[in-house]
Amino acid sequence: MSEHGDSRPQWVTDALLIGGALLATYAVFTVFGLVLGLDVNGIVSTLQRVTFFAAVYALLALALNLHWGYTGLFNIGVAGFMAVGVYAMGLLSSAEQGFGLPLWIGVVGGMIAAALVGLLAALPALRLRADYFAIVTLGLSEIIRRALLSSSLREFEIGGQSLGTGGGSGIGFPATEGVVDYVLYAGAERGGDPALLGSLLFPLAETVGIQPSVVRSSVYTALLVVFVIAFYLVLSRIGASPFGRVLKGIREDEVAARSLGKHTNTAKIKVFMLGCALMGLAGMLWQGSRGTVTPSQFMPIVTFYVFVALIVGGSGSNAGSIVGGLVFAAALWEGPPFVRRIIRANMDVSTPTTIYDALLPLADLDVLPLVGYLVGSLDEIRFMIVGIVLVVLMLWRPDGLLGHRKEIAAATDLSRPSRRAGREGVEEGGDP
Amino acid sequence: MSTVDLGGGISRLTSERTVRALVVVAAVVLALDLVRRIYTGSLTLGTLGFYLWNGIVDGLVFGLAGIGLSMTYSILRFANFSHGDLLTTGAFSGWTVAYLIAGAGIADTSSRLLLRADGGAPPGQLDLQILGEPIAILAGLVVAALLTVLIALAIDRVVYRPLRDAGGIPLLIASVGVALALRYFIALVYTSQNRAVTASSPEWSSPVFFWTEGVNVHELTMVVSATVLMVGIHLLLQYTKLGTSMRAMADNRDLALITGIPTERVVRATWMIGAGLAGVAGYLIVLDRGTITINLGWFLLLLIFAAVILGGIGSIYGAIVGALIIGLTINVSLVWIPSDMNEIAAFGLMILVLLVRPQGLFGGVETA
Amino acid sequence: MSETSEAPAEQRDAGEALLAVENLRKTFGGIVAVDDASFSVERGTITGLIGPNGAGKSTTFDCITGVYTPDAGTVTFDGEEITGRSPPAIADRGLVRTFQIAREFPEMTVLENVLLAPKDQLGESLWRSVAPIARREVVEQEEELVEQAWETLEFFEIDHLAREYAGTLSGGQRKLLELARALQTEPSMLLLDEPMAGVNPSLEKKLLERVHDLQERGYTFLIVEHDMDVIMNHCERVIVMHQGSVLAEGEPAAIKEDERVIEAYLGGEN
Amino acid sequence: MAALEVADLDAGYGELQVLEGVDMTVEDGEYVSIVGPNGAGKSTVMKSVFGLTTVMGGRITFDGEGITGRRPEEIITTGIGYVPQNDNVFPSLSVRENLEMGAYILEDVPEDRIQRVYGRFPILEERAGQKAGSLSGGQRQMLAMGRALMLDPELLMLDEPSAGLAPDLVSEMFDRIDRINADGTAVLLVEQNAKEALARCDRGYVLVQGQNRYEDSGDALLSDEQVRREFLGG
Repeated sequence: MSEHGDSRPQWVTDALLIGGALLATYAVFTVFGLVLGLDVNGIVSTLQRVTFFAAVYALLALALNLHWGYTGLFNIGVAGFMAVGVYAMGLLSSAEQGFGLPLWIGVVGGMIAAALVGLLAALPALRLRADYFAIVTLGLSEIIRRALLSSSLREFEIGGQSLGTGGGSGIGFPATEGVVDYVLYAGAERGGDPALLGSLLFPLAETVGIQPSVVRSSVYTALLVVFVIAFYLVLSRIGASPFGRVLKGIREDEVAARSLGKHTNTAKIKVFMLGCALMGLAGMLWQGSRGTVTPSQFMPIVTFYVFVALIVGGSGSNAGSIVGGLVFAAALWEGPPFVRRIIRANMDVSTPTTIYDALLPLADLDVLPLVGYLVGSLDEIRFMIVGIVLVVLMLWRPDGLLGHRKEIAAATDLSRPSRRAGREGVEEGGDP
Repeated sequence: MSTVDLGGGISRLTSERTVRALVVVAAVVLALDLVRRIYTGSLTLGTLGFYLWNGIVDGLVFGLAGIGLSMTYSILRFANFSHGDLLTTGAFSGWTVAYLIAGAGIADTSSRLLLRADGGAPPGQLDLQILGEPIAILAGLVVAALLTVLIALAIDRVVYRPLRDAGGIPLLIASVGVALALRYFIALVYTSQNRAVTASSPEWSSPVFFWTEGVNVHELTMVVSATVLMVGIHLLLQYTKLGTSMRAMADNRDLALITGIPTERVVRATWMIGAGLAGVAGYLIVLDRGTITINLGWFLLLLIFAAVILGGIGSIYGAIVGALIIGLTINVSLVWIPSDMNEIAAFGLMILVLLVRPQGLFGGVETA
Repeated sequence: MSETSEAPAEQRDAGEALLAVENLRKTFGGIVAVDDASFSVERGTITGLIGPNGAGKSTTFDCITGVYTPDAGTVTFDGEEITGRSPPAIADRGLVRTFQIAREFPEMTVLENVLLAPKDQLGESLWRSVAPIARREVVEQEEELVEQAWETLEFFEIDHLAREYAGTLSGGQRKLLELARALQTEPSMLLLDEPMAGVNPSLEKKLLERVHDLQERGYTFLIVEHDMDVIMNHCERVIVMHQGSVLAEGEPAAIKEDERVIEAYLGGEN
Repeated sequence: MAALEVADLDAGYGELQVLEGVDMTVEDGEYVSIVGPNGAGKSTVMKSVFGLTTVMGGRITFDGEGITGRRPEEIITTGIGYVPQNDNVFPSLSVRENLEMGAYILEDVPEDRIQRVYGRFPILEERAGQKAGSLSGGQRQMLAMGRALMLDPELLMLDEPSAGLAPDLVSEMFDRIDRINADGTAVLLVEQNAKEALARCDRGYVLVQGQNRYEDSGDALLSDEQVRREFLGG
C-alpha cells in the first residue's frame, strides 16, 4: 500500500485505464463492422453510437457514484430525477408547450429543478434505513413518471402561459443536440452552409465517405465526452477533498462521523442535491438530445441499467463508473444488436413467432429456427443478461470488476509535508 | 450498538408531530367532504359502494401478495424486489395449465403450451371462466402455487442462500437481478405480448349486493380465495409448530439457532408459503383482469411494498391491513382525483407513512 | 462534596465543574437504564466512571453526547446546557467521545481517519472543494492538517500504520486510532468508553501515558473502564454507578474501601 | 469422568482472542460458578462451549464426546442447555409457545415437561397465553430457563441470570437455581454477583483477563482476600 502517494497521479492512471478500455471496445466493434462489410461511414456511425451510450451511462453512473459509492445513499430513483431535469428543461424552452426561453436557461433550470426535487426527497428521507430509502426513491420516481403521464397535466396554464407535459405523447422542445449546429453551420441552421468547425469537418469527412449526419452526431457525442471529463474532474475533486472525506465518513460509519462533530445531515442533503442535478443534466443530454421525450423513457429499468453500469465498474471509483458505463454500453447495449446483425447476415435464419415453433424442429436436429428465435428475442435476452450480471456480481464480485471504494480522500499529497523535501530514496512512513 | 437520532433532537420531534397533525386534519377534511358529496348528491351511494368493493377486492389480492413479501423481509431480512415477478410466474404457469386443459381439442398445441403466444383461439372460444371451466381454473390455481414455490426454492438455493449473511443491500441488489432475469425469461418463452386469457366473468345478482345490479363472479372468487388463504395462513402461523418457529425466527434469528430450530428449514417454509401465495395472487389478478403481461407483478410491486410498509414491514397482519388500506386508497381516491393519478396517491401515502411512522401501523421488524 | 453546576460560566479556575449531569433519566420501554443520576467532572481531571454491567454507564455516555435524548435531567458543559443537542453540535462545543467497540472508518486509511476529524476545515464546504480559486486555500490548509495528523500519529506511535486501511488494524490499534482521531477535533474534554478493552498490556501502558500527557496539556477526561487497576491508579476521582444511579463518588482510595461499592461489585443482599 | 471438560481453551470472536488457556470441568450434577471482573471473558467460555465463538485452540468434551467447534444445533442434542444473558426469549411468542420452541427438536410437544416447568415456575402457567415481550425482567429469566429445561438437559449453562433484577428477586432467582441443581441437573453459572454465586455453588472459578486465575470451593474463594482484590483492583 505504501506506493499510494508516490506513484503517478490518479487521473493519469484513470485516463490510461479508460483510454485502453475505449480502444479495445473500438477495436472489437471495428472488427464486427468489417465482418459485416460496413463501409467507413457505417463503422464510424457504429463507434459513434457506442460512444454515445457509453458517455450517457458514464455520466449517470458518475452521478450515482456520488450518492452510492461515496456517500452510501442507496438511490434507486435515478430515472425520476432524469425525468424532472428533462421535463423542466422542456417546459422552460419549448415554444408550444412551455415558456419558449433559450435552451441554456432550460438546461440550468432543469438542473435546479432536479436538485430541488432531490431536496424534497432528501429532507425527510435521509434518516431512513438504506432499504427504506431505496423504496422511497423508487416510489418517488414512479410518482414523477405517472404524474407526467397523467392527462391532468397534459395542458395547464400558469399566468396566462399555456404549458403542458403532453401526457403519454410527451413534450417537444429544442433538441440539445442542436447546440452542435452553432459550430457546424452558418447561422446555426442545420443543413445550411458549413461554418467554423463544420467547414473543417465536413470536407474532411466527405473525402473518407462519412455523411454529414454522422459528423453532426459525432460532434455531439464528442460534446458528451467533454461532459464526462468535466463530471469526472468535478467529482474527483469532491472526492479528493475534506468534503469527500466527510462523505466517506458517512458511508463508513455515520455515528462516528457525527460524534467527531461532522454535520452529516447537511453534507448528505448537499450531496444528494448535487447528484440529482447531475442526473438531471445527464437526462437532458441523453433523452433531450432528440428534442422530444415521453414518460416511457423514464421507466425504473433505466435506474437499474445505471446501477449495473456502476456496479460492474465498481462503486466508489470514478474511473470505474466510466469504464462501467462503457462496458454496459458496449457489451449489453450495443453489442447484442451487432451480434444479431452478424448472425442474420451470415446465416439463413428465419424468426419463428413462438419458442414452440423454434423448438419443434430440434427433433430433426435443425437448430436454425431456435437460433433465429433467440436472435429475434434479443431484447428479452439482453434484460435477462443484465439481471444475471447483477446476481453474479453480488455473488462473486460485490465490489465490481475494478471495484474498490478506497480512493484516498484528501486534497493534497499525504506524505509528511515537512519530510517531503528529503523523501527521495527514504523508506516512507516507517520512520524510526 | 445503539439506535441513532439522525434528525437531530427536538426540531425533528416537533416536525413529526406537525406532520402527524396534518395527516389527521387531511383525513378529517376528506371524510367531511365525502359526506358533503353524498349529501349534495354529487356522489351516489352506488358509486361509493362500487369504489369500496373494488378497494376490498384489490386490497385482498395485494394482501395475499404482501404476506410473502413481509415474511421474506422478516425472516430473510431483505426487501425482495423479485417478489412481483413471482406473481408473474404464478400467473403464467397457472394460466398455461388452465388453458391447456380447457383448450383441449379446441386450440392448437402451441397455443395451449404457450398461453396464446401465437394469438391462437381466444379464451371466449374456450369459455375459460370460472363457471364454464371450473376444473381447469382450479387446476391452474394449484399449479400456479406449486410452480412458483419450486422456482422460488431454486432461486433461493442458487442466489439467496450463498448471500444469507451478506446483509440487506447486496441481497436487495441481487433480488433486482433475479427480478429481471425471471421476468425476461418468461418473456423469452411466452413473448412480451399483452393478451387476453380468460373469458369475461359471469355476473351474479343477489339482494346481498345492494349497491350493484350484479356482482362479478371472478371478483367474488378472488375475495373468497384470498380470505380462505389468509385464514389458513393465520391458523398455520398461530397453531402449528412450523408457524410458531417461523414467528420465533422472525423475532430473533440467533436465539432460534441456539434453541435448536432448524433455521434453513424455516427459510424454506417461508419461501414455500410466500411464493405460493404470490403465485396464487398473480393467478387471481389475471382471473379478474382477463389479460396477462410479463410486467404484471413488477407494476404491482410498489403497491405491494406500499401495503406492507403501511402495515409495518415484517408483520403479516399488518400486511393484510395495509393492503386493504392501499386497495381502498387507490379506489376511493377516485372521488377526488383522476384515475391516472390514483397510484400516485397510494405511493404518496406509502412515503408519508415511511416518514411519519417508519415502523408502520403494526410495528414490524428491523433490518439493515 | 460534588460540584454544583450553578458555577457561573466565566469562572474558569481548576476545580470548577466542566461537565455537570443532573438528575439524568433515560428509559427504554419499561426498563430504566439511567435513574436520576447526578455527577460532575472537574476541569483538568481524569475521572473514572465505573459500575457493574448494566449500571447505565454507556447509556449515560450516550445521553451526554446526544446519541439519546434523556427523558429528564440536564447536561451542562462548560457553563452551557447541552441537553438534547445533536452529537455534532455537542462535539463542536468541545466534548468528544470514543466508543466501547472502536468505530473506525474501515475503508479509509489511518491517516484519512485522523484527517477527517479536525474542525472548521475549509474544504468541507462543497463549493470550496470544487472551485479552482478557493481550492488553493483548501490545499494550503490541508498541508497543515496533514502535518498535524502525522504529528498526532507519531505521538500515538502508529505513524508506521498511516497508509494501512483502518479496518486491518488490531483492536488495540483501533483504540489508539480512535483516541488520536478524537484529539484532532481539539476538544476540551474527552469521554472514553472502555479505552482499554481488547488492548494488550504494552499498548495499554502507552495509551495511559498518552492520557496523562494530554491531561498535562489541559485536557479533561471521563473514562468508563472495567479494568480496576486502570481506574484506581490513574484517576483522581471515581464515580460509581449502580442500577442507573450514582452510588458513590470520591477518590480511588476511598472508593476502594466503600462497603456499598464492594457490595455492588461482589453482590449480596442489601 | 467429568460431564463437561474444557481443556486449554483459546477462543474469541473473529481475530480478537478473549480466552487464553482456560481449563474448567463440571462434574455430573455439580454446581459450578464462574466469576470475575467485567470483561474477563466469562460469557465467552459459555459461548465457546455452545459453538458460538471462534475456537483457536484447546478442546471441549461433554460426556466424553468431543464437541469442539460443533454447531449450536448439534450441541443442543447432546444434553447441554444454554440461557444467554440478553434477548433470551421470543418476545412476540406466548409464554407457552416459547416453551414449546425449547422442545423443537422433539417430535411432539412434551406436555409433561411443560407441566414440570410450570411446577417450577408457577408464574409462567399464570401467564401462559401472554406474549413473552410483556413479561417483567425476572419473569423473562424464568421463561428463558424454563425453555432451556424443556429438553431436560444434563448441564444447564446460565449467563448472568441475576443481571438487571431487583435485589429482592435476585435471591429468589438463586433459590430456583439451587432447586434445579438439587433435582440432578449440573449447573454452570456465570455471575457478576460473585458473593451470591460463590456462596451457593459447589466449586468456583475466578476468571481474570481471559485466564482462570483461581479455582476452589465457593466458600474458600469467597473468603480469599486476593480474590476480593481482583474485583476492585490491586
